[in-house]
Amino acid sequence: MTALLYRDLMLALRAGGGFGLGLAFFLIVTVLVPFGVGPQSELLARIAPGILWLGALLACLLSLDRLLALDWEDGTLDLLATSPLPLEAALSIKALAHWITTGLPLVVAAPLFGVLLNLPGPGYLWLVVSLALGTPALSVIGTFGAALTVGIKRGGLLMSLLVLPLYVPTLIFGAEVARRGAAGLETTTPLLMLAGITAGVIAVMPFASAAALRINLR
Amino acid sequence: MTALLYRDLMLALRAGGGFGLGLAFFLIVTVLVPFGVGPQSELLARIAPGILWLGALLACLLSLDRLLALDWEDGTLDLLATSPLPLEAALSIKALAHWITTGLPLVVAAPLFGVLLNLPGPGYLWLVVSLALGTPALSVIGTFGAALTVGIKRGGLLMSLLVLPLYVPTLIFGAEVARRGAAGLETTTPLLMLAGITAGVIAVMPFASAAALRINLR
Amino acid sequence: MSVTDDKPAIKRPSGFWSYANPVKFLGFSERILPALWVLSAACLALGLVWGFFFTPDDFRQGSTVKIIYLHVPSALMAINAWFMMLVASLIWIVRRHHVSALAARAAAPVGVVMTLIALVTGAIWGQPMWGTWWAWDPRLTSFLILFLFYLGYIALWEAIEDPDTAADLTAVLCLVGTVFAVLSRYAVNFWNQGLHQGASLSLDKEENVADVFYFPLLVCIAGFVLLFFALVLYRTGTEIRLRRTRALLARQGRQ
Amino acid sequence: MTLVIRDLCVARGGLPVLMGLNFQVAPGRALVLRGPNGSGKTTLLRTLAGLQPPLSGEIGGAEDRIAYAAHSDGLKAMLSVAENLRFWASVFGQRDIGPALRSYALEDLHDRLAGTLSAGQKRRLGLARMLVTARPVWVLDEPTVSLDADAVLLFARAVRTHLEAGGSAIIATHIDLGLEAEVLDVTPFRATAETRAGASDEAFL
Amino acid sequence: MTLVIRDLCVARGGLPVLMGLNFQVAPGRALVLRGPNGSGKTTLLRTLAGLQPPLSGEIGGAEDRIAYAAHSDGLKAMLSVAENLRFWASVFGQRDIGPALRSYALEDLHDRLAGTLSAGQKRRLGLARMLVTARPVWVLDEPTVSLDADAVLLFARAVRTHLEAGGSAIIATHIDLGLEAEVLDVTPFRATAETRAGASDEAFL
Amino acid sequence: MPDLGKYADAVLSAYGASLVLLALLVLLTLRRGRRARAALEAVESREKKDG
Ligand code: HEM
Ligand SMILES: Nc1ncnc2c1ncn2[C@@H]1O[C@H](COP(=O)(O)OP(=O)(O)OP(=O)(O)O)[C@@H](O)[C@H]1O
Ligand SMILES: Nc1ncnc2c1ncn2[C@@H]1O[C@H](COP(=O)(O)OP(=O)(O)OP(=O)(O)O)[C@@H](O)[C@H]1O
Ligand SMILES: [Mg+2]
Ligand SMILES: [Mg+2]
Repeated sequence: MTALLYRDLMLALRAGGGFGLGLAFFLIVTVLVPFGVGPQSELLARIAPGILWLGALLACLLSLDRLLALDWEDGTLDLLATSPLPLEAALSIKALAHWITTGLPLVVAAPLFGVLLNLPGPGYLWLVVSLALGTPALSVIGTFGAALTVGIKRGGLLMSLLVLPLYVPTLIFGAEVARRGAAGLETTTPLLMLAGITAGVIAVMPFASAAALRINLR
Repeated sequence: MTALLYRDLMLALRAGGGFGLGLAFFLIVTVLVPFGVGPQSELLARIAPGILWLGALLACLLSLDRLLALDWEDGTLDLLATSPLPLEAALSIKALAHWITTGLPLVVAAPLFGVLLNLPGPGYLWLVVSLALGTPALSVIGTFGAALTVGIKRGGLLMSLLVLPLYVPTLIFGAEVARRGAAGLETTTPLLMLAGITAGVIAVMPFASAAALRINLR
Repeated sequence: MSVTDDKPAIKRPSGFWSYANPVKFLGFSERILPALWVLSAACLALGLVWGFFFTPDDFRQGSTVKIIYLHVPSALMAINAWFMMLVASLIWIVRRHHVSALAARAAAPVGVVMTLIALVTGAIWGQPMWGTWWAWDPRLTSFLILFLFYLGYIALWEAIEDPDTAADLTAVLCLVGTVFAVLSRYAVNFWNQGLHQGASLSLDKEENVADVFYFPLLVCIAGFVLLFFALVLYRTGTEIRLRRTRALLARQGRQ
Repeated sequence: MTLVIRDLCVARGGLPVLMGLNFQVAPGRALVLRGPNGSGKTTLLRTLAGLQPPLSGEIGGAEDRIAYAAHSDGLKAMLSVAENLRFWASVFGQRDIGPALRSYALEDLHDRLAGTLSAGQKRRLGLARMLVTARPVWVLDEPTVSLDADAVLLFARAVRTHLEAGGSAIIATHIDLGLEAEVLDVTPFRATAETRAGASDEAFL
Repeated sequence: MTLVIRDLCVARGGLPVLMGLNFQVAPGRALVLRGPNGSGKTTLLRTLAGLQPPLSGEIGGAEDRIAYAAHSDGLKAMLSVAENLRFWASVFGQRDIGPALRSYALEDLHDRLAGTLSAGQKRRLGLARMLVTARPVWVLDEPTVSLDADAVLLFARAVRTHLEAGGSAIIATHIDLGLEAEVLDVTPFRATAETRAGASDEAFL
Repeated sequence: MPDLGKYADAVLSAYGASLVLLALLVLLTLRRGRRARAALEAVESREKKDG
């Protein structure tokens, strides 16, 4: 178990991917938004929490296709499936590794990017909290999408299509927390919902992912 | 030449990728934005041109990694490089195929998505014009990014990182045209700049891409 | 279609499940389809003509109320098509009847078109009523999300080469998707309060539409339901034939 | 424990490819599978390894006892030779990778990234992986592809050691390995067009 | 036109691997490269095909005359056998794929998607590609991997026909192909640690 | 033709769009069905011929 986690983190560090890149993509999206919508600061402040959540979500999404596809291509998944490790556990660990390499850096760096978009003062805390609670769900749901599309050559775009609607509830509640937080409103309800979704998804999704992967390996 | 174009289009049609998916991704991004920033329609109308351009750009970006990486992995690029077809021509054709499968559908569908974001009336024409002029540049620049990163296993995220800054000028002028158009202002200057960028990029980029690819094949 | 049925039969179920056999299913659908086509065309024509020509205008909405005859049935069918796919997927997962998986596949495009009709008529209706083509109302938004689920489901079917793998994976997607669609519905409700009217077909009297509108609407709904079944039966037959063609070609290639 | 295959029928792409297979592989014995291209060896091996369900028939004594090596080696280009091996060792609950490195003469390449190995060196590493699984039944699909004569000898020696230690092996190959093993030619078991065995396409035939 | 290699030195990973190579391949002749794993055959072939520059030395008569087949076949899983071949034919300005299909007994698989072929069938398709290039010099890297005995014969016959028509071939392999060809063992040409030949790492040695 | 008043555009375009969509769906379904039938018949006749 820890061997798999260690290997995945190692690969993320080495293989010109991993840690930095999700973050960099996040940065670039946040930087491009003002080019797209124009530089008025009050407008940017209003859309900042939403855009930051969206950027985090897209950064997660973009790194998903290296989650399983590489292991599929070089035959590692076949070998893992015949190993003593249950596939559910292997996939949970892979999701965890994905979160550590993508979600966690986003959580840590989000306040910095908030500055770029004139995020209002009280928003920072809530942005971090909501991302910390929400990004694990993104990784786990993403693992399911990756398991569904792993057999398809370069299924990246298809996976996005499958995964994005599944991201909707997480995004809604996450962005709602950040938005209400930035506006100084009550955040308990959406926060609880967000936590609920994350907990539920972590508990149940690995089984769906493993089922999909088994079908694909057949 | 036409054989390559035909094959690429064929593969895009068959391999569960291609045509529909770039579009679907574009749709999803536009759908997710209101979840992020909230449902107020006047706010959405203000950011609509920028978001639509960003969505188109991201849809292009996401489909880039299937542009060369697949051909690299199965050895097609090695074989193409030893074939009578000059690499510059091959890459231009691949960029064209990418535009036909991704850019063109985006241009056609953009007005529909404009409706979702309450794009103001005069904005539609200018959105389409700017996208039609700008997306070819996105494909050609993207081909360069793909050629640079083709040797790197699952370089998708790295490629985004390299390509996005190169997209900035196109995005600035493109979104400016759409934004001014939507606000009923004069659009000639940014439009000319956009056209100039596209023309220049189409003329020069394939050589850079071919050079990068040759180095990667070595 | 001539199927070599003389081979020593493996255990063939009888009763309802016997229709899970492609041959029997094709025979059955061949017999029932003409009647279905005619009935659905008749209901649709009757309902739409009645609704369009012979109902009065609403005192508030004017003539736009006529859109209801398309809008509501298609919205209903959009949801029910997904529900049917869910049931078919479950049957496939549990009992592994190929017809069931193919029926789910056949229903999806019909469901998308229904969703599209609901969206388009709703958008057109929204323009005079709410002054906008589109508003991020929960009902409309959740329909848009449903549309996305349909797209993903169809794209997954198309993308996978092996038919059984595709059936399995799409079935898993359908189950997971249903859960998330319901979740999204609640999330969207929480996120934005709506403009859209509540369920007026429900039995609680307060909100119910007047009878003049109600009866042609019922006929239209019946027409849409019948059309849906006709289309799904026909398309399932098509899928079966395509699959048989594939199987025969594969067998010939093997020799 | 003997691996017992009874009346096995395996399918690929919705059609049965091999049927009526009956054989046993006792501890200490090796079985070499032969058959022309496309006869179904890979399909059979994948079924034995539990990656796909058999159409019918029984596989006894395979549960959690099989180590499988496919056409591709499951190596990570960005990890070194030792790291690759160590990963697989710990997945299978083992620790020591020394013997595996030694039996395929990989000590010198120990620190080299797997991506920079030549085709044959990669293959050697892939085979060394079997030694760190500590599983008794090896299922190998064309193991000697790309190997030079010396490396084939190394491989034969590794298999022999494995058999002597009470393991067994099933090997699909087109060339002669120099092993004293039973040979099973799968050709007579190829499914014909008329075969009806419950494959998924069959409902449509 | 004879392919003339003079004083060639090739490098991989920043270090020279083979040096001092001198040989010629005349039309109608084949050259078989041998050498242990990792000796540099693949590197040499890639250099001949023009995919990487030589460190030093000359390659004469290769310009636009070489058709190269690597370890991987450049096949698209989602295109049929015929579509794959037809694509490569038209890239090389040819039209007729019939003879290529026939010489590797692929007619029956004509309409099958390449992704569903077995390992050996894929390889046959990859080799058939050489026949639609209409190029005189074939450069083949372990062409018979995964092929069964019959297919190896098909391959040998295809090479013989090619040679009789005035073509030539350079083939790296570990097994015996049954071709009457010169053999070049690259082992004596392996670069030693002391070799200084202008490789990119050398400035730091 | 009933008098649709100021909303004629909306009502007519809603009916038009819906009917076009439905017609397209039915036509494409039928076309695909006929093609599948033809393809199957071709393959089956080949099957018979070959034995
Ligand atoms: C794109 C926009 C729209 C969508 C996706 C949409 C969707 C739906 C849905 C899903 C239903 C539910 C049917 C049911 O549960 O019984 C429905 C019913 C209905 N809609 Fe819409 N709608 C849209 C726009 C509109 C507009 C603009 C109006 C009019 C102002 C409207 C009026 C109605 C009415 C009167 C019903 C029947 C009430 C009922 O039976 O529930 N809709 N619509
Ligand atoms: N999706 C598919 N549809 C139809 N036939 C298929 C499909 N996939 C594989 N086959 C066929 O199944 C047969 C068995 O393939 P398999 O890979 O098991 O053969 P093999 O004995 O390993 O051959 P090789 O020696 O070439 O590796 C082949 O004839 C192959 O063409
Ligand atoms: N990036 C690299 N850094 C250092 N050495 C490398 C690198 N890439 C390859 N090599 C070494 O270069 C040598 C030549 O490899 P090459 O693939 O040409 O051998 P080969 O003769 O084709 O072997 P095989 O028979 O196994 O295919 C090998 O020893 C290999 O380990
Ligand atoms: Mg095989
Ligand atoms: Mg080699």
